[in-house]
Amino acid sequence: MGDSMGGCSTRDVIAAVRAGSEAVTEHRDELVRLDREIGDADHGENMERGFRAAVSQVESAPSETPGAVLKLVATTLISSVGGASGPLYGTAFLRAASAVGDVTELDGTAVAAALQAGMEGVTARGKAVVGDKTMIDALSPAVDAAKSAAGSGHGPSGVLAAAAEAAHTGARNTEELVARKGRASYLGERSAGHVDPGARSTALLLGTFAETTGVRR
Amino acid sequence: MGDSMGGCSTRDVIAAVRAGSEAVTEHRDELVRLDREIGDADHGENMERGFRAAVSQVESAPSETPGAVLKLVATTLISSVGGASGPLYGTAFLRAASAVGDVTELDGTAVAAALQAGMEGVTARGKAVVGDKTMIDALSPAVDAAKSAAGSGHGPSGVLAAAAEAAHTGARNTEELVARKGRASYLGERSAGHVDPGARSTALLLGTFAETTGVRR
Amino acid sequence: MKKIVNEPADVVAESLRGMAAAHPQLLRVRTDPAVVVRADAPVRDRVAVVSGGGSGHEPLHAGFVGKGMLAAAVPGPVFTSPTPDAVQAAIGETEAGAGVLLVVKNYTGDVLNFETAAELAEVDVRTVVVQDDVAVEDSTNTAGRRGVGGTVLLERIVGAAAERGHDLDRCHELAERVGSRVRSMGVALTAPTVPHAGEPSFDLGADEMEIGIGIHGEPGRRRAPLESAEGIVRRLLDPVIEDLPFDEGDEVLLFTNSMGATPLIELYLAHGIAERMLAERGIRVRRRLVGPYVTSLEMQGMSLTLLKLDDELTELWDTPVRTPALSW
Amino acid sequence: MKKIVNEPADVVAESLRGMAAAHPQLLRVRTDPAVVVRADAPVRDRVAVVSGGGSGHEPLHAGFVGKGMLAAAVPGPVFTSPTPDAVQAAIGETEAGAGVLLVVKNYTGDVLNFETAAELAEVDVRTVVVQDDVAVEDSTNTAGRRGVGGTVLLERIVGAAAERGHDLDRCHELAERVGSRVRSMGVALTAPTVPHAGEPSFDLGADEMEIGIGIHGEPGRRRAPLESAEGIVRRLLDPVIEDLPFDEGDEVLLFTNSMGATPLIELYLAHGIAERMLAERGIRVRRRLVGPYVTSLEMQGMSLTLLKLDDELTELWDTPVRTPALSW
Ligand SMILES: Nc1ncnc2c1ncn2[C@@H]1O[C@H](COP(=O)(O)OP(=O)(O)O)[C@@H](O)[C@H]1O
Ligand SMILES: Nc1ncnc2c1ncn2[C@@H]1O[C@H](COP(=O)(O)OP(=O)(O)O)[C@@H](O)[C@H]1O
Ligand SMILES: [Mg+2]
Ligand SMILES: [Mg+2]
Ligand SMILES: [Mg+2]
Ligand SMILES: [Mg+2]
Repeated sequence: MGDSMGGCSTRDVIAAVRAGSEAVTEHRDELVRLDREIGDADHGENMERGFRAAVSQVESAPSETPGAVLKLVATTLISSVGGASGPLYGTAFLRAASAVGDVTELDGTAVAAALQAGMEGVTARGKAVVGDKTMIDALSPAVDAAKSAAGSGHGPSGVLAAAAEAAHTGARNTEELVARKGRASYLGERSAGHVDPGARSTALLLGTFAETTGVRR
Repeated sequence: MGDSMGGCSTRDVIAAVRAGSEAVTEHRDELVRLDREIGDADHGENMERGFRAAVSQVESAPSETPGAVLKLVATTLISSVGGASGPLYGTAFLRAASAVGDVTELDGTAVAAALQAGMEGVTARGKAVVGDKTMIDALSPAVDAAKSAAGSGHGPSGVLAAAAEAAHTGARNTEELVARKGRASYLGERSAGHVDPGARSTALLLGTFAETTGVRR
Repeated sequence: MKKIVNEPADVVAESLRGMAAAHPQLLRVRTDPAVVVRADAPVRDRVAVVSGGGSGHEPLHAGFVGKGMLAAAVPGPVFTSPTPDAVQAAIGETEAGAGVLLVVKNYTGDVLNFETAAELAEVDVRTVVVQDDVAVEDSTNTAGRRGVGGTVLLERIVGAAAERGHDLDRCHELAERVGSRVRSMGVALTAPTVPHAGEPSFDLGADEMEIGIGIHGEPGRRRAPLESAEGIVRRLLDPVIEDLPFDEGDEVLLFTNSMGATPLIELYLAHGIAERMLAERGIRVRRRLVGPYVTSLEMQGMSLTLLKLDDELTELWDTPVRTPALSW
Repeated sequence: MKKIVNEPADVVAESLRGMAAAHPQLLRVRTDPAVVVRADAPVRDRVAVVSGGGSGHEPLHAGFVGKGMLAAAVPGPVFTSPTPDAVQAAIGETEAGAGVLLVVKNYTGDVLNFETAAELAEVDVRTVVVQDDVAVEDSTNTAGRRGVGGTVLLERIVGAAAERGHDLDRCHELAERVGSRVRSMGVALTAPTVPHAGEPSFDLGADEMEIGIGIHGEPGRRRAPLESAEGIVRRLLDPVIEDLPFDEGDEVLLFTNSMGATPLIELYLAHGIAERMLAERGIRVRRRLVGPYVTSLEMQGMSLTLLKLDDELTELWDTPVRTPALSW
C-alpha cells in the first residue's frame, strides 16, 4: 500500500464513508453469518442500514470540515442503527469528530488521534477491554499501530494502512477468544471458534478507509 | 380357507373381537399412514383405542349371546372412538346386534344378515353410496358375497371368508376412486391414488373374523 | 417429532389438567369424559351454548368457555371428534332450564357424534352446523363445507345473546344468521404433526404452500409456489369476498387468524394488507379479531374470515366477554 | 424461509400498520421513528411507563400498550434495539407531568440506546433494567443476565401502579421490587428465522433441544437430547426456583410462556406439570399467565417465569388492564 504525506480533505472523508458503505453492503451476508454463529444474525443488516443512511445524509447536507462529516456520520449511525453497534460506532465517530476539531485537512497525527478518541468512546460506553471478543479487539491494536505510524511521520493513508492491518490481525485473533461482552458472552465457552462480527466490521471499515485514502492520492 | 357348518357361539364372537383388536393394533401405523395421505392421520389410532376398549368391556362384563356381545362392542365403540368411524362402526355393530336377536349361535345366514344390517346402519348414518370411497366400498361387496355364500349353504366361517375376500378387493379398488364423502372428499381429484383407510380397516376386520372363526373350528 | 409432551396418548388429558390449573376463576374441567365447563355453570334460565370437536385447535373451543361465550366445550382426542357421551355430559353440566345450543363444525365425525348426543338428550337441544370454508367449492360431491374460523365469531355472538337472556329460538336464529353471513379460507406454509402419528401430516417443499387447507392437517385443494404476503392475502381474500358475496358498502368483521406457528408480526402484517384490500373495494371493516384462535397444532399458515355485520351482531360482539382466550 | 412477508426490510413497518388497523380503540402508531402509543396518551399526571426493544417478540411490547400497562412501546427492527430518537419520540408522546419510567431488557444494545435517550430527555426519566434470565449464570464474564419473560410481569404491575396515580418514585421502587423477585429460564426446540437473514439462527438436530436460550435466536448455553415434557419442565423450573431462591410457603405468579410456535395444547400441558412440581415443593401458585407473550418469531419452545408475590404486587396484578394482548 503506497503512502503519501498529503492531508485528508473533507471530500476524502466523504469518499471514505461512501466506500465504507459499499464495503459493508458487499460484506453484509458475511457479517450476518458471523453474527448468526454467536449473536442474533443482524450485524450485517445493521451496518448496511446505518452506512447507507450516513451516505445519504452526508451527500445531501454539505459539510465544511472532516470533523463535520464525522459528526454527521455519528448522529446518523446513532439514529438509524440501533442494537449494540449503533451507539458504539456512533460514539466512536462522535469522539473522532471532536478530536479533529474544525481543521479542513487531517494529517497522519490527526487521523491517529481520531482513532484513539473513537476507541475511547467505545470503551466509555461499552466497558469492554482487550480480550473480551468485541470490536475493541480490532480497534485497540489499530490505534497502537496508527500512533506509531504517525509517530514515524506517515500521512493519513499510511496511518490508516497500518491501523487496518493491525485491525485485521486483531479481528482474526478474536476467533479463539471466549466472549465476555455483548450477546456472544451468553454462549460462554461456545463462543470460541468464531470471529467477532463487530471486530470484523471494524477491520473491514479501516481497510476500506485506508484503500480509499491511498487510491485517491 | 376351510369351511365348517358349525355355528358361531358367544365365545367365538368374543374371540373374534379380541382378534380384531389385535389386528387393528398391529395395523395401526398402516391405517394412520393411509389416513395421513387423504385424511387427518388418526384412523389407526381411533380403531386401536376403540377395539381395545371393546375387548376390555367384553371381557369384564359377561355377555350371554352373540347379539349381546355385538351390542356391547357397539356402545363401546360409540363412546370411545369419536371421529367419523366411531359412530359408523358403532352403528354397524348395533344394527348387527339387533339383526341377530338373542339366539345363542349364529349360522351362516345369521352372519350374512348381520353384515347386511350393519351396512344398512352405516348407510343410514353416513349417506355414502358405493363409489364414494368409504368403508361402504368394502362393506357392500362383502355383504353381497356373504349373502351368496350363505345362500349356497356355507356356515359362518365360509360366509365370513367370502365377505373378507370381497372386502379386500373392494378396499383395494378404492385406490382409484375420487372421494365424495368424509374428509378425503376435500381433496377432490387429489384423493385418487390412495386406498381409503376405513375400507381398509373393514377388510382387515372381516379378514380377521374369518380367520378366527375358521381356525377355531 | 418436536413437541413438549409425555405420552402421545395422554396429551389431551394432561393439557386439560394444565388448563384447569391455569384458569380456576373461569372454568372447571371434568374428566372421563373430558368436558370443560364455565366455573359458574349451570347459569339459571340461560341458554347453554356448547361446542366441541377434536383437540389441536386451541384455544378453540375450551379457551372460549366463560361469561359471554361458551357454557361448555367438549374436547375430543387430537383431530378426532368427541363421543356422544362426552357431549351428553356437557349438556348435563350446563342445561339450566332454557335449553342447549350445540355449535358443531361441519365434519362427518363431529356431525355424527353431536347428532347422536342430541338425539339422546332429554332436554331442549338445537344444533347449528358451521360451514364457512369457501375452499370446499363443491358441496355435492364432498362432505360439504368445513367449519373453520367462522366458528369463533358465531360462538362469541351467540354466547353474548345467551348471556343476555335471549331464548333458544332467538339464539338459534342468530346462530343461523351468523352462519349464513360468514366465510373463510386458509393457507398452510407447513404441516402440523399429530402427536400419535409422529410425522407431519403432509409433505410440503421449502418453497411451496398449500391453499385451501382445513384445520386438521388434511392437505388443501392445491399446492402452489410460496408467494409474498400480498399474494397470499389476495388468494385468501378474493374467494371469500366473491363467495357470499361481500359488496361495496358492506360492514364487516375481519378475522385474521394464525394457524398456530405463524407469529403475530406476520399476522398483523397480513391483517394490514387485508384491511387495505377491503378498503379498496369499499367494504368497511368495523370490527376485527387478530390472533391464533383456530389453530392446527404447530402448523404455519393463516386464514381470513369475513362476517357481514348488522347492528344487532355488532352490538352483541361488543358486549363483555371473559374467557381464557377472548376477554373485554 | 417460510414467512408471510413482502420485503424483509419492511416487515416491522408493515406489521405496525396492521396493528394500528387492528386496534384503533387501544392505540395509535407513529412512524419514522416507529412508536406505538396508547390511544389516549398523554394521560395527565400519570407516570408514563415506556418500553421497547427489537421486534420479533410480539406481543411484547406493542401488544401491551393500553390502559393499565404501557403508555408507549418502541419497536426496533427485528431483534435489534430501537434508536435513541425513537425512544425520545415515545417519551415526547407520553410524558404528562409525572415523569417517565423506561423498562429496558438487559441487552447491550437496548441499554445503550435507551441510556442515550434518557440522557437527552428534558423530562424526569427513570430506568429499570430487567435481568431475570437465570440461564446466564455468570454475570461478571458476560453482558449480564438477559431480560426475558419477567418483563411482561413487570410492565403489567408497574403499568397498574402508574394507572392508579402512583408517582415516579413509587413506580420505580415497584419496578425494582418486581425485578428483584422475578426469575426465568427458557428452552428452544427449533430455531427462529430472522427475515433479513433468511435461514434459521442455529441448527438443531431432530432430537435435540437448546437449553437456556434467550429470545433473539442466540444459541443457548448447552444442547441436550430432547426430553419428555416432565424432563423439560424440570430443567427449567429447578434452576429458576433455586436461583432466587423460592421457598416453601412462598406465594408466586407462574408464567408459562410459549416462544412462538409451541401451541397452547403443549403449553397448558407444561403448565400443569409446573403447577404440580411447585405444589410438591410447597410453593403456592396464586396467579398465572399462560400463552405466547414473549416470543422469538416462529421458534418452538417455552420459558417459565416465577414472580414472588406480596399483597401489593398481587393486588396491582389484578387491577383492570386493556391492551391488545392482555385484557381483564
Ligand atoms: N460492550 C461492548 N463493547 C464493545 N463492543 C461491543 C460490546 N457489545 C457488543 N459489541 C460489538 O457489537 C457487535 C454486535 O453488533 P450488532 O450485532 O450490530 O448488535 P447486537 O449485538 O445488538 O445485535 C459485537 O460483535 C461486538 O463487536
Ligand atoms: N359418510 C361416510 N360414510 C361411510 N364411511 C365414511 C363416511 N365418512 C367417513 N367414512 C369412513 O371413515 C373413515 C375415516 O375414519 P376416521 O379417520 O377414524 O375418522 P375421521 O375422518 O373423523 O378422522 C374413512 O376412511 C371412511 O372410510
Ligand atoms: Mg447482532
Ligand atoms: Mg381420520
Ligand atoms: Mg379425525
Ligand atoms: Mg441485534
